[in-house]
Amino acid sequence: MSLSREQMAEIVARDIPEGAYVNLGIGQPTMVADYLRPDSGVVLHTENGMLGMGRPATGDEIDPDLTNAGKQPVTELPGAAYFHHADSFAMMRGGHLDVCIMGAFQVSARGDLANWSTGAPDAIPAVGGAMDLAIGAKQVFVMMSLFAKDGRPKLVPECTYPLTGRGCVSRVYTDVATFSVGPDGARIIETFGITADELINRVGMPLVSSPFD
Amino acid sequence: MSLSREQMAEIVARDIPEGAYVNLGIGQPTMVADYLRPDSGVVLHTENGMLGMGRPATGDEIDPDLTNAGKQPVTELPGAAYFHHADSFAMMRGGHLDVCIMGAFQVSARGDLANWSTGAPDAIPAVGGAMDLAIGAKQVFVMMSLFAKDGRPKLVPECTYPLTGRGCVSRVYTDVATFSVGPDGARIIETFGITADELINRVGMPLVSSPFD
Amino acid sequence: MIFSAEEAVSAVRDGDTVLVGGFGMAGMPVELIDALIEHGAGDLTIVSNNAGNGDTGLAALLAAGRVRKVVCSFPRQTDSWVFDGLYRAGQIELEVVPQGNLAERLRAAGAGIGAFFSPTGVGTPLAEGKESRVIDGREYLLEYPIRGDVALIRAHVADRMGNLVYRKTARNFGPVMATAAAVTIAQVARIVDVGQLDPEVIVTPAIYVNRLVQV
Amino acid sequence: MIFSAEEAVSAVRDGDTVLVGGFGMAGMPVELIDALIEHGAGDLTIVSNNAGNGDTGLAALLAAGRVRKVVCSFPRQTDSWVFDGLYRAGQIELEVVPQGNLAERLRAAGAGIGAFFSPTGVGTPLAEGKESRVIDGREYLLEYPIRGDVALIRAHVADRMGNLVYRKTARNFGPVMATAAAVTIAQVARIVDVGQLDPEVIVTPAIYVNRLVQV
Repeated sequence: MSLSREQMAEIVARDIPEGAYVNLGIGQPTMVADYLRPDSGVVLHTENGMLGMGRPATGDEIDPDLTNAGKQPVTELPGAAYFHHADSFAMMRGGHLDVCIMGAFQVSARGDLANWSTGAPDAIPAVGGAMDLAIGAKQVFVMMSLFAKDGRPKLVPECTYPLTGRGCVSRVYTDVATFSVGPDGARIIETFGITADELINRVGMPLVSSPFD
Repeated sequence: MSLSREQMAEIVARDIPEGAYVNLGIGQPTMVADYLRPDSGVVLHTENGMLGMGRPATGDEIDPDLTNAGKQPVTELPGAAYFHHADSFAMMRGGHLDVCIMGAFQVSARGDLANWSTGAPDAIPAVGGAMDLAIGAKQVFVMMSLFAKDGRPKLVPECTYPLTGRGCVSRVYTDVATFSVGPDGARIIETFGITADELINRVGMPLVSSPFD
Repeated sequence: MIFSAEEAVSAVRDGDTVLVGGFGMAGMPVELIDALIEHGAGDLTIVSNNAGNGDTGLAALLAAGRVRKVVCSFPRQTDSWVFDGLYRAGQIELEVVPQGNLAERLRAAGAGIGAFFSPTGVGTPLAEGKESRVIDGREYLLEYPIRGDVALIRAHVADRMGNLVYRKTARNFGPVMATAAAVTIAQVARIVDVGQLDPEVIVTPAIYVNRLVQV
Repeated sequence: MIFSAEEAVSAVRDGDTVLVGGFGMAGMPVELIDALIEHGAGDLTIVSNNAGNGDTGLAALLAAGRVRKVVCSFPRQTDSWVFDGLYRAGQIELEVVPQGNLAERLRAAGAGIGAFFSPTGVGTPLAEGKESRVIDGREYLLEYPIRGDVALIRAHVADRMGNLVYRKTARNFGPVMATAAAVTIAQVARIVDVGQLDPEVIVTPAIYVNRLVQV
């Protein structure tokens, strides 16, 4: 049985090392926060200028001066620190974040990431911090459904959508399998409700199956 | 009669606009602070990381964590701010200081500055913040005796000592005259105890005399 | 140093590049933008993270036809219909800049850096036309400073000299934009006497601030 | 996170580049340097504003023969006899870097900048061998990042996570060096519980700090 979004978030959370500094991208990746153990020591970075971001703010906690990168109100944890945008992106681009988790339109077997534009001719381009996050963190994890609505795999030999970053993704968490990607190509780490053979067949490109599978 | 160092400092102080942000170089330029009127609103920058530097600290005021660029203990004025070295030099190099006052070995008629090295073959090179100050402030004023101990003028057609900065000086305050320097050459603004003709003769290069002289 | 919003924004002239702080509403200098609309300067280039939301603030400035070009990282939002309409009608120029390059290019302008090799955008469509160079085995793109004629920012508290402190994530672009403009105008919730702010905690020193507006 | 000085500096290995904070004695991590001398690592490159004063601290490290090269802005001081002697005897290398370039090159290392065009040093002997470029009518020199294997800095107060605040002009190089090294070791006067430092006033966030030493 394929994974729910919640189960995917739980699996990603499990793979974040204790004490890591982590940026959770807008959308599905923010769900990972719900599955981080409070004693994990994981510190969340939000690129609008904060380390030590807490859970979403509700009711009286809501403060228009305290939001995440998705502009949603959030809370502050003990040990938090605020800084301006140049310092925040220097932190990211300088390689100080341990893990960044992002959504994607496509990821290539070698770790190219496409998540900012579908390249549609009438689309208004908008990139935000995606390209900085892609190249900045020590490890970039992608969370996505493995297949698009039209059934086409989003893990591909070569991205057809415009790139966000080149060779930057190391791990891809999907609803039916987890993969490592990189210079040696895509490798299946774990499958969910599907055999490795079926997976290879449906993705339609070479995948190395992990010895642990 | 030529000017004392104190008189030179007083004249420089007189030419600093109200409310200016000013960096006073190590040595003789620090004396300028003694002649700034308290109500002038002039704010002193010290490149080790402070705006709003006060007078030298004495007695119990001395705090090893509060020094000027010459590593002498100083005091803090109301409205002061501390910042780190990259921010301090960004402030300087970004052209935000109104005036910087420095000593010099030589200044050329077009405003080249030589004040960091005599080029002696056995000298240990040491530059500190001189090159950053030279190119950073909106205006660089030099304070120096016009003649070296051997009698040679320090205002020259071309610097023979290694440069600190090119075409960066706008005004030169000396014991016997004040000059403007720049793309149009050196011009006498004011003389002290010497006629313009004598001055031109002793400096040994063309000098334009100001109409106000 | 202390002005009304109307007086303060009179520094903006037709054709100016105006840096506008804020990330969403956090740090957005709403009252200064309103005064700028009232002031009437046009043919502006606006540098900001977004291109306006709803019908107020930057969106209202755009709707009033005062903006020739927007330089931002993320113009397309659920409520960016004013920008969307102008863009699709070919009535506004857009330069999309990755958020980190936007911040760093503003910093470069304030810090006197002529240009810098950035790691962001390599291999992407935004690399087109940019000089690239491999340094120590990694590819970079050359990025140039973004300077403003005027910066409009929002801080939390100022002293009468112009020293500023911010509040939480509303700090965002304010401190870098303040360094990158010829004239920086800060709207603040409170102005205190000189000496009332701890010198250790000032984020934007007064040297970067030209005009204060209390709102 | 909290170590003895001896344990902390055991991160330094022979041949490392070590960034050492401080401007004069303000911000100088004296106890960490003493521990480094005790530790015995050699063949070091030291990046610091000066090259040691008197016979203690950096001067003692130099005197112990542990330093191959010094990268600094101002080695020559009235009491820099240890460095002077080694230099004149040809026993130590020196790279003189203008103070602003030193700070900005350290920042570039921490910020992922591949190189940057600096306005400082143009037309001077320190421009020799450097790539120059005219941008917008002004000449600049290309400067590269300075990375450290280890940074030794001194701050004022830390919390147990490693967030740091500094004191007055002792702040100087600490915050930039903390970003530029693989391992940053901070000596502080006091360590407080997490939550005791105001998030608005933290100068070095804990992400940049690997080891704390209370002295």
